[in-house]
Amino acid sequence: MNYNVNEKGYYGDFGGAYIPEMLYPNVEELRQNYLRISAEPSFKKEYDELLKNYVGRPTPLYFAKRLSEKYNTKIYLKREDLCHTGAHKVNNTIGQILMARRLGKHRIIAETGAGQHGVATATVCALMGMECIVYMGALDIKRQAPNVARMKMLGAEVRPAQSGSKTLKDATNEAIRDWINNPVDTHYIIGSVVGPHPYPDMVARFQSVISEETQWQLQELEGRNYPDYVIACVGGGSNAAGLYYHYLNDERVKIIAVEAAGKGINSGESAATSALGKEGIIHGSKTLLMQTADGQITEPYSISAGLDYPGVGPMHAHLFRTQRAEFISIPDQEAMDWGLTLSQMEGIIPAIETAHAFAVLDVRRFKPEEILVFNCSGRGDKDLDTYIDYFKL
Amino acid sequence: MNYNVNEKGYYGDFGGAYIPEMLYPNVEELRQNYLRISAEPSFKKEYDELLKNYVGRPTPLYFAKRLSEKYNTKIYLKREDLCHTGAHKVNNTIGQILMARRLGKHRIIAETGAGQHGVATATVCALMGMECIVYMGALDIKRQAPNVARMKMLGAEVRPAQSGSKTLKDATNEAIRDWINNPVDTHYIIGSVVGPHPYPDMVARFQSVISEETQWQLQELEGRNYPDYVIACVGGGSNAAGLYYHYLNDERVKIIAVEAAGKGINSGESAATSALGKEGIIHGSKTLLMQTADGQITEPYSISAGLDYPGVGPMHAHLFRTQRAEFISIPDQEAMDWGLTLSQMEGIIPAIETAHAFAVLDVRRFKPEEILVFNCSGRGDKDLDTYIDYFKL
Amino acid sequence: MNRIDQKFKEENTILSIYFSAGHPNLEDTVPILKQLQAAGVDMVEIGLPFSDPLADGPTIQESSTQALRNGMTTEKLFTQLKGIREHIHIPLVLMGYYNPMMQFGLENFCQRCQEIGIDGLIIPDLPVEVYQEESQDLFNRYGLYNMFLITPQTSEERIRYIDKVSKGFIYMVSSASVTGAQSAFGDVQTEYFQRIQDMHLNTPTVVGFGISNAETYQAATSHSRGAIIGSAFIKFLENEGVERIPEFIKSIRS
Amino acid sequence: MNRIDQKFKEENTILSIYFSAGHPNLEDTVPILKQLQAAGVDMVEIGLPFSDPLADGPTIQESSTQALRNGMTTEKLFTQLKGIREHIHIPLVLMGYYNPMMQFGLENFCQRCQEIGIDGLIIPDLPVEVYQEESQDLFNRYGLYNMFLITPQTSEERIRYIDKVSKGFIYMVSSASVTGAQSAFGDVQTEYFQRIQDMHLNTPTVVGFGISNAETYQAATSHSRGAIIGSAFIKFLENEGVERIPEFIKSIRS
Ligand SMILES: Cc1ncc(COP(=O)(O)O)c(C=O)c1O
Ligand SMILES: Cc1ncc(COP(=O)(O)O)c(C=O)c1O
Repeated sequence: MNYNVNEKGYYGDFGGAYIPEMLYPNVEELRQNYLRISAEPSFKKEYDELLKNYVGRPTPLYFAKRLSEKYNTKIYLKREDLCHTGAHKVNNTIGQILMARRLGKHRIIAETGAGQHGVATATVCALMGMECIVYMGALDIKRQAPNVARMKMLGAEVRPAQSGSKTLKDATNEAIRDWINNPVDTHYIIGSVVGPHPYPDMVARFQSVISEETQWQLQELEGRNYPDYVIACVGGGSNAAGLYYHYLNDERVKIIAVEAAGKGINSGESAATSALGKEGIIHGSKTLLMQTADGQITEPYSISAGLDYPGVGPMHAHLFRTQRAEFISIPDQEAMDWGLTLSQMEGIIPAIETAHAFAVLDVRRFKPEEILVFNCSGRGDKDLDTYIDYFKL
Repeated sequence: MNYNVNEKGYYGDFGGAYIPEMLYPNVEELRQNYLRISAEPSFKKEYDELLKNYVGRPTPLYFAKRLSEKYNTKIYLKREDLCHTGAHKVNNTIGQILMARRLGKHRIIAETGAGQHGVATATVCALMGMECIVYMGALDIKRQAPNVARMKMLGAEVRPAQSGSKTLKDATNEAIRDWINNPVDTHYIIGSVVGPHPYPDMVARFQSVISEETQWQLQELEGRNYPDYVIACVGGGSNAAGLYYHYLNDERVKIIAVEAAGKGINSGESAATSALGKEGIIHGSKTLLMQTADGQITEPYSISAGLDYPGVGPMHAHLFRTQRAEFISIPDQEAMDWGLTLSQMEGIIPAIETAHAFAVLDVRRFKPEEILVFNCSGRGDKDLDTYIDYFKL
Repeated sequence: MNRIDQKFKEENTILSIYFSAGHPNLEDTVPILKQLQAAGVDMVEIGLPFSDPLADGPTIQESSTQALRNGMTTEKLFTQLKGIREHIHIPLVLMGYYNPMMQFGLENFCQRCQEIGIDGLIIPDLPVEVYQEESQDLFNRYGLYNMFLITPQTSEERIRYIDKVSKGFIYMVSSASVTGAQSAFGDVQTEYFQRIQDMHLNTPTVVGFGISNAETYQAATSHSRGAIIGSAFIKFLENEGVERIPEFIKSIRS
Repeated sequence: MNRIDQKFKEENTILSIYFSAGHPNLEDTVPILKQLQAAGVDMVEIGLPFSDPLADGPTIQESSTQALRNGMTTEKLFTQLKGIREHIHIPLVLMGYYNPMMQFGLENFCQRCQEIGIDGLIIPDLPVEVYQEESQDLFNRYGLYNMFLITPQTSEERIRYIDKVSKGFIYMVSSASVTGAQSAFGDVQTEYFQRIQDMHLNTPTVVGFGISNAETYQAATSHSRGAIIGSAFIKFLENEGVERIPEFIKSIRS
């Protein structure tokens, strides 16, 4: 089976572009040009150079010695937390800003939940001297003050989304509305492998640098370019898509996707889309999403703002349905404990999103010779307040 | 002239080891072994691997296009802000923890002001599974809550220094006292090129990876391995020492050191040691320091906690006295403004310490063909509260 | 003949009103419909509320959210509309997002529409290509027209294509802007209206978004076959109540 | 003959007291000295306060900080001590950190010491090697002894070297610990005292750090020529005042 997107923008049953006509010209322009532009030598050169000289790529593939000893298996961390701005998100925003420039756009909009994607977008806009407006739920603005400040430092305007529950989902709606209202000069930088085709594929390709590097790094370190497992947390799914990308069709590599169970799958406060979601349409894409019987999208819950999204990207819906990937959901408490464990065993304070992935070590057994690559998608500095509160530090 | 340390531990008139007899065995053990150990192939291998796979080295040498255009000269940023934990400090703590292990120590102490060195120390201790105690002024503990939380997340004990003005100077005194009280099993990881010989030289060598990389990176980018200027902020002076190191005796390269003028050199609230200091002894080293006529060490002031130190390392005292380096002091306000400028022009929010260095662009003229390398010593996330307050973000 | 086609045959200028079902009060749907018909409105779009109405402006969003809070559901709406054709003879269009329809079961949804006597659907997030592939046959089978939008950015080629696929009318979005009232149209919009008029499409066009008063209604209908009022009507409803609907309609057609 | 040598010739067991000049009150220096001599103390170390006394424990640190707050300076101390030899005949040692002396001007400092009749110096952050290179000649010229510390970690080789360089006495730090009172010595310390005693050094040794009462004084002086009391005396001063010094001394020698 082929797990990449097909020509029509679908991963199996999922994907597509369920968008209002007002967005058609923009999305269509992107669809018709994204592959061509990103294949241009001048684009690749600029993208690669920025990833190297600005973002700090390649990020290390770090062998976690103490963790490996404790769990008696070979644990590698792909260190996206070392990217400029502190998470994998910037791989995508660098790509999209270059895309936007080549499409002649000079105004950028984005949505953000925890603020990581907002910061990554504000960053590349500053770098290119482009106007930047970030939509963020009014509630999230209050909860994530430091990232709001970072965006403002970077010269971005942060616009509160006042509708609905005033969180990520609503910020995304507002960003889409802005794009509808500004169809000519504006590019919308979506922050994950969600949204209408070609976004999921485009974002996955920009993030695929993660597995591309992993391949040669593993070759250097282990003498073979693939691991036994790739393991990542899934909010929308972009860091996971990046780590899986070059292994999607390599059946030697097992894929584990980790979702946020929040207070427990059956608690009513969860973000475990694969367990709780049904097929539907969210933000322009047919995928799995959490919704009422009536098709209203439900508010998800997770202690980590970046996993607090009611859907997953269509690639992940497909990986789930075809059982190519195993989906595991991890409650708040285990994730938080892993935040502490990783800090104290490896000196790496992970984002709470990232911490979810590691909890797999407690629920699955691995063999001593098996090679596991975890995506260390982001650093935990943005989550310090949450950690402080939770652990009474 | 040779600007490196001499065999007796002096840089010209400065340096030495003015230590109580209680510290003699420890400092002497270090002095006798640091060069031998750090030259061992197994040490070099472990150090280099950790720098690469854990810290994320080499850090990029980033050509700041927009800034270069604005100032009509060639501006490169050495991106130490991308190091794991967010500043150059970790280059040193990685080296020292490996040194400590080879000396058979299993308890680590450190002092910290802003918390960056404390975090970098707590990080390597977690990595090695070693006990870690960080001394921090009781006042700084209150001012720098997030870094305190990071250290605790990493499993370190943060001990408040209650003496004196309860800031960095006093934390250093407390750390020294701890070392006196624990002469056998403990290694003291000093965070800058200060303290008794061999610390200034050892720390400078560990930080010298900065200029080592700069050499080959410039060769790749500009076809010659040296710039016209190396420019860095100086608190104790470790990031500056790292950037200058391989250019110290290369007179083609001009050296600029930037100190914190605080509220102005003559305001009584300043940390501009070169302008205000006199020769004396601080923390075991003969150097320039700010003191009363009576030889009492004065409390410095800077808005940036990392430059808020009343002395400079002996290497810098020597560079100043011999006029090998030009010393410039930059007041709080200009530094803060540069924090914003760098954020909005290059998408890089610098530490306030780092921001001081860039203000040189406003006070010196450079030619279009001249190559400037600035040390981007750390990221500004730790300073967000200060930025928020200052700019009312 | 579909009531929509019938209406465009009978009337030269169509006034159509949009409201969110279940707003301001859960049981207002039928009373509003009766008032609208009595006031001489030619067609009604009944909004099926959705949690995430990303193509709508603030007024419609809020009415949608309020309707959901009031307890509106797809099933509830169908129950309210059961037997509506005993009183209401003007064309009725359901306007809603694709997801709630999918969850209801698309075929089931169409069947219920047919039973009630719904004439057509407007589904903003169902683009024409997907429609053709996924739902055209089904809608046809249940006699439901599906209306498409065009905007100032829609290319001529695409307009022609949409015209070919369309039945009933083409919903001509007045400006590149989510719905929301404005008090007058500018030159850009007038030129756009003129441009479309000059294309002499087969399907009648109805202007929507930004029609709020007699002036904008006038401007829109001088270049098209009709106009749809949404936000302005919803605001009126909120402030003045269902009883005073005739006054609103009179103010538009005055 | 230097008063220190004289004293060690006269007395078998030396009791020496340390206090920070200018603490508890700025003008206490001379009254304290008089009380100490009257109480039969053999030698006094006068602490020159320093802002950053990194070899001292909390009690001495605080007394030092308080003394600075009270206005104590090097010049002030010399002024207070001017003419002191009219009243005080026991050896007087100045104990202070190197930086204030450097700032005063090292030669100037020595000269003033000589004028006053100071017998020696203890400078914790002036290691023996640096002393030999930078200040030995100068100190000799002004008749000032410089006393060095040894600790339980000091190697035998180094102790021998220090013994060779030393005049007056060797300050034997009782344990690897900054000054601060403790109520009794343990086995480790006793072994250390014994080890040093068995080395039969040329220079007499005096134990300091952790002497607080008759018991620790006893223990220390059974293996050495004397003991220095610092923190315990400073605490007593703070709590009981200058007038009651004789009681403190009596409690030690009882
Ligand atoms: C560090 C980190 N990891 C993971 C995520 C989840 O996003 P995605 O699933 O697109 O990787 C986020 C989102 O903010 C994040 O900041
Ligand atoms: C980012 C950064 N730059 C500079 C400094 C100053 O230290 P040094 O002069 O040793 O580089 C610090 C100290 O905390 C720092 O955190």
